[in-house]
Amino acid sequence: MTVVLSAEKLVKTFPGVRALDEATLTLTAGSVHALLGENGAGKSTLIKILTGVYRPDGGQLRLPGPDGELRAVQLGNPQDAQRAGIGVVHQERNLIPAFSVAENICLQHLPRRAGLLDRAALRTEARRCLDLLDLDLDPDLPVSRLSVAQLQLVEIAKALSAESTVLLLDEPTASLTNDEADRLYGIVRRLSERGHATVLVSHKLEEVFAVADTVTVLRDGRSVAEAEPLADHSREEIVDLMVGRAYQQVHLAARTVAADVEPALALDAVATTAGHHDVSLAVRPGEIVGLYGLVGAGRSELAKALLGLDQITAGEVRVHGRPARIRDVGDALHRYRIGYVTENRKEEGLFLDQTVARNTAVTVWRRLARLGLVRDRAERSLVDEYADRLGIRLASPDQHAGQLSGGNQQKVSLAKWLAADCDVLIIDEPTVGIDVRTKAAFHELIAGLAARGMAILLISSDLPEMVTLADRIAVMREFAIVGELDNDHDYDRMSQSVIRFIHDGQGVVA
Amino acid sequence: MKTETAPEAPAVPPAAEPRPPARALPVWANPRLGLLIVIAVLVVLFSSLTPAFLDPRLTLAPLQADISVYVVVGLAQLAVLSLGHMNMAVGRMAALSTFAMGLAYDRLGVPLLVGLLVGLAVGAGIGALAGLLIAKTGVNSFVVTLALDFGLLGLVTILYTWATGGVSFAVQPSGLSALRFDTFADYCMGEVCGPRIPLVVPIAVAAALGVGLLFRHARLGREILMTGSNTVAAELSGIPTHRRVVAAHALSGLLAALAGFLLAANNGAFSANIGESFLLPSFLAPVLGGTLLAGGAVSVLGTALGATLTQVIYKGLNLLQFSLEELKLYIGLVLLAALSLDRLRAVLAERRAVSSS
Amino acid sequence: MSRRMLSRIGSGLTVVALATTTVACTKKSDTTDAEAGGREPAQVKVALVPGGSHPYFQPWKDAGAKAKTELALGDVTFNETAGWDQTKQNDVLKSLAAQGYNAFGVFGVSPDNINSTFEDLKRQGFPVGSLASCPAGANKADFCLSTDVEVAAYKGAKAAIDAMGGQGNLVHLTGNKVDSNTQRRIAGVEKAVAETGGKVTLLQSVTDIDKDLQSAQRAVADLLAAKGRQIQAIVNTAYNPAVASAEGVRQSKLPIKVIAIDDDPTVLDGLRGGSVAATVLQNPVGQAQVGSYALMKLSGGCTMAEPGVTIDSGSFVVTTDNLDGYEADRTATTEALRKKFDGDLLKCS
Amino acid sequence: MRSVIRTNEFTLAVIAALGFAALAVATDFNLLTAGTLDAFLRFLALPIVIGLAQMVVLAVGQMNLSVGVLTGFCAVASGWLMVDAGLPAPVAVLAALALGAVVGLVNGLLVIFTRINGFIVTLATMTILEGLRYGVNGTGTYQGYSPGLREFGQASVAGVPVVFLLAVVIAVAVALFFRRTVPGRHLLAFGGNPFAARLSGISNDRALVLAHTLSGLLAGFAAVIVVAAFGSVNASIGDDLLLPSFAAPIIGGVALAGGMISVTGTVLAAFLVRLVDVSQSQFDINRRWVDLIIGAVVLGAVLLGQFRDKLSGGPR
Repeated sequence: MTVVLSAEKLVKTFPGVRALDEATLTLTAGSVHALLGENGAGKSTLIKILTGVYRPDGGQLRLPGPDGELRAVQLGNPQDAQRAGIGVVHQERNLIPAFSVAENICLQHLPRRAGLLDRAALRTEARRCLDLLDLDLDPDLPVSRLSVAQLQLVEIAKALSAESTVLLLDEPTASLTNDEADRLYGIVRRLSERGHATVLVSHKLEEVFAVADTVTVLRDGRSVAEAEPLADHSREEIVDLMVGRAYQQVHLAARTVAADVEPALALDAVATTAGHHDVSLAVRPGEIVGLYGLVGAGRSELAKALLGLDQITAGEVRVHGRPARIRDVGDALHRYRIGYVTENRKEEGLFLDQTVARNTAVTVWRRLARLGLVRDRAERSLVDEYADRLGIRLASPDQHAGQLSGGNQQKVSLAKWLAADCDVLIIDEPTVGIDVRTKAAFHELIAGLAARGMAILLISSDLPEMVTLADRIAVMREFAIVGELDNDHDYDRMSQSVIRFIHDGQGVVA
Repeated sequence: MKTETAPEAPAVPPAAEPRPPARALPVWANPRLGLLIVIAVLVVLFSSLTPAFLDPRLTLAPLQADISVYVVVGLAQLAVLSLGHMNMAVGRMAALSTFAMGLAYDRLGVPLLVGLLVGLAVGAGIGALAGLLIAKTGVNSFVVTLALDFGLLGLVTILYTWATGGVSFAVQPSGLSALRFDTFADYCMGEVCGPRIPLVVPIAVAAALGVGLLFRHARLGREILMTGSNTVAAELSGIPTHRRVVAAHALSGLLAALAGFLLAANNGAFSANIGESFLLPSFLAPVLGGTLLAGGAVSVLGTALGATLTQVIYKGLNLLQFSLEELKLYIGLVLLAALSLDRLRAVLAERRAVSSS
Repeated sequence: MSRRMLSRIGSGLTVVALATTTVACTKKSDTTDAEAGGREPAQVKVALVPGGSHPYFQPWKDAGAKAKTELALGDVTFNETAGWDQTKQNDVLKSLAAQGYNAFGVFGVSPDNINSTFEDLKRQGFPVGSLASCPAGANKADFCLSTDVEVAAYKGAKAAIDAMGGQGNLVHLTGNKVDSNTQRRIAGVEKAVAETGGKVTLLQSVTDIDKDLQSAQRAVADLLAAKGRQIQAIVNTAYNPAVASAEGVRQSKLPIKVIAIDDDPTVLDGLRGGSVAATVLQNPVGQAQVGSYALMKLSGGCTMAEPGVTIDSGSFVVTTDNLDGYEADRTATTEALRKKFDGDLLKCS
Repeated sequence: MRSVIRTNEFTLAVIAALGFAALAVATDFNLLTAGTLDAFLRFLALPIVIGLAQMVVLAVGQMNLSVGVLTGFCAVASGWLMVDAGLPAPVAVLAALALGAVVGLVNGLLVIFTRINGFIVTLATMTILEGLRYGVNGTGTYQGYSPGLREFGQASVAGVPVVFLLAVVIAVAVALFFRRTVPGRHLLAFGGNPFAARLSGISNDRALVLAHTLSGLLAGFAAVIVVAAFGSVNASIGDDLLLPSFAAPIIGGVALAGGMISVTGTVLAAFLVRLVDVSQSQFDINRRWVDLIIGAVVLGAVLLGQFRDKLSGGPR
């Protein structure tokens, strides 16, 4: 098998931390290579070195020359990497909204003729890249009109436009539905059949096992497994490699919820301006109700409607038995004690340029204030308390939230709701982009909150997580609840029932 | 906080993530201190070049009065910079408010304080209107306040023509001339008199302290900052962001009105041209003081120092008798130098913080 | 926390700064204003301060320098950095006072506000002359030596009416509408038009076009486009409209007589070239020379016989006929003005 | 077709056409006479070019507060070259353009080297330029320079002033630059998503410098129009240009955040503002009402755009 990229003993040091410590990655033509590791294990750093964003402090990168012999190369900037045939799809969207599909695909090397943009060549080139993906898209369409899945595919087309032999995909399915993800991986497989080498970075191990053939596992900047065939490992072994200790499935304390208790939050045939209809749900104190569904099924939208961001047009919402009219988030929080932990912590959950203290206390200033003034000491003791309870690792409460790691950020975004003393907590995708170990801690945390009497509505696309945590699972499809199941924590049986609900009727959901 | 209801902290294994350095910057890295040093250097430079710079009656007292005006002007801009917004109509808001004050003194003969309050209310009202337009329509604050500026430019002169037939009210409410001419040195207790500080200075100091308190400790101010930092997150944290936007703009209008009043007191007349020269200084003071245009963070002390710096430069160059073109040239160059120095300091501080961890 | 420490340092330094100004703690009785008078000419330092940069004031520079040597004054300075901003002008005046200038000839940026500035200067014992413009209402300066703008505008309008042959439509172009001087100019033009008994109509008074040349040019072009053929003459009482209308009329080739203002080289060129029918001159040189002289006398102990008196510094209509002789007229007027001060305006013991 | 009707440009074009027709009728078709139309278009040239000068920096999410004063400075400088230095007109014209571009370049370099917001940088350079503009000739006015240049400024082709045609050519060139040239696309890409642009090999610094230089160059063109068409220049030129420079692109639908421009919209918006201006002199309206009206038009145009976006479910 031909090696198309060999990264040997890469070292990269940042002030105070050794992000890569002699990490090694070898890619062969036609392989789908999984790059796994916990958050902070060095995956992003490695990708940034491969794409010319960072320069390594040690080790070398070797790529095949024209004769096929591997030669050491220096990638000074992203363009060098592209010229060397390494294409990348970053986690963040990197398209220009006002530009056409064709221009976005060819942005790195816009074809010109007589000094002007050569539109014909542009279209031809874009067509070629789209054809590689068997994608039927109008190259002249502005990307602002595309769906999320289409955007992702355009990103891949863009990465391929530079005649890439190596394609790096960083969490490509984070915002895709299962069907869309399947389609994407179909394309990845076809690309590998044509000899492209693909590196897949994903937290979704199910996907990894379904698509990849070889694997490199990073831990603390070192490669603890190097280009091993994935088939040789079980899921558990891989997790062990990533975590570095025998990983055990968390066993959460069993909770019993009295059925006759008045629900903390009850929805009765609710319809909203966001498009929901016939939504009935009840969450009792101490209960975790899962709200499962595909991306776009209307789950986060329901949460936002409950917070007053959309209007409720029919049906009734009751909080602790009394009809509730929630006009805005302030109402939800201060009158009804409903909190919402958002799925987009960076965009919607946190104030990245503010201190952790303010991020935590933002919901309780009303309570902390005396004569409209907030005492710093009260705020600080609040932060200390929650940092302690949630295990947030802080240098100081005055640290900016943006400086924290992903897991700690998620905890801060949860902390403000705990501080606000909520009875009902809607938690939206709590563990997206969070590594296995922190994920387990989060599950314990959520179960612990329920055990303390909080009513929790858990929104998640992660079925194993749902089966682990929820007492009941409501399934949402096309902005309506299509079924509800009591969870017996048997993954196979539960997942089958859930999937049946989801694909009931028309089958595929857009 | 009912700690007894808290669940036990779950055992969370330590995360193996790179931890960014804590923010422990050296003292010199503080932008306020840098400004203070620049001001001190300039004061020493100017007073050695022209001793008249230290003349307490003719230079220092008027300088303090000018600084007072421009500190409040800077704060008026800072109030919306906290949101990451701009108020292009800051001068015209001041003009409209001082018109209201003048009208109140002239037609109703109200006492000084009442007229001031009327003007402040008008300023807050017009600011709130701008805020409301921005919050309701989601249109960029620059555009809304620019359009408002155009509109008020016409309105203010139309109003003055209607009310006075000229550009200013001929009225002098009692107490205005004291604000204008007197310093505390004119008020004595027995043999002991106050310092030679104009009477307008405490008004500006009070405004600065009030705004500082608001943004540092008050819930309202903090919520405005959070709205500026991340509007969506603020809204989802239960902050009524629309009302905070309105409040910040109303505060901006209120402070613009106060600045207009201080200027009217310094000039001795309520006239249409008040506020014409507010726009650029209103940005310079906060920006020199380290307030970003991006929102989410403000520095009141920095704004006060920024206003001081610009006025010291202006006063010093004025005393050195530069001709018009040299004056403009040097003001621009000194500003660029001050801004670049501040940048250099920030870069050095960042480097130092990284390497010391 | 270094932040807290810093805020302490900051407040500490502020206190120190405030304290330094406290050092010279004074009592109310100490602040009685210094008495004007008793200064020798060599001790008199005159500051001539226009409202901002404007061609009209440029003769002040030379006239001031000349007054300095002729009268053996301590110093005469010319400072145009006020930039048409009353606040800045006040600041400039205070700066000049701090540098030892002790007699002021000021063109107030805002005629409506300038009285409070004059009072301010007089409180400090400085003689003050309001030059080239009088405050609105009662004059609080020692004297006002200025063109009577109403008379000048009247003369300009008269010249225009003459140039257009005594009948037709007249347009008046001027500056800031909400300015008492502009109002007086409009009154002067209206008076001249009224005297024709309906033979001449004042078609329009266009205001607010003196701020910048391009606006004036645009306004003139639009005016000519809209009403060019109805207009027989344009009288200007501001600089930029004068430049713009001379050029605009020349370009449009319409038979319109343009009456300009002042004797800036561009205006004189227009007069010679025929695009300007006449111009109304004022007497900036006389204002600066006689103003400096009066200020010197006031510093020396004289007082005004009638404080706040207004003296017309003269205005002259210049056409191609008297283009060569007008300077002599102006010098004569200046000499007469000075005599008038010596004769009955000043009271010297 | 529907997508055309939905655009901001279409709305503006309709309003402009209706406004023009209404004004023509209201003035008994005086507006359509050669002289009036000539003045209308001649003085439309400057707002178009100055609006474009602001638009090119808005394209990368920056602002240039110095455009107006820079125009004045270049105009006075070229006046000095012709009158005081006695150089021929073509040299003066080229010098004005070069001067504009150089000052723009300096603005751009200052922005990238100091990393200070362009708004603040150009605010400082504006003050400096004010000093320079005055320093050239004090309060004096340059007039009577190169007859050839002034003839060029006065000339018309088929009743359309040449300077207006020049402005249109400049507008077409700017449009072409942004639509059809690679650097133009790079600027827009940078304005739309700086990080993505950088990953695609577009130098952020180069885009910023290019945008500011272009803005300066266009200010230089504006100066040439002033010098040629209006026949006299002095240090007051440019004081009245800053706000119109923002009004045109903003009414024209250019996003302040960058990444989205509209040359047609900017031109149409300048046309609209000019229409307000002309009706002021046609009907002898107090100039102060004009400011009020322009303020209302700016706000109205933006609100209309917002409303239309909501209706068509376009960009958030």
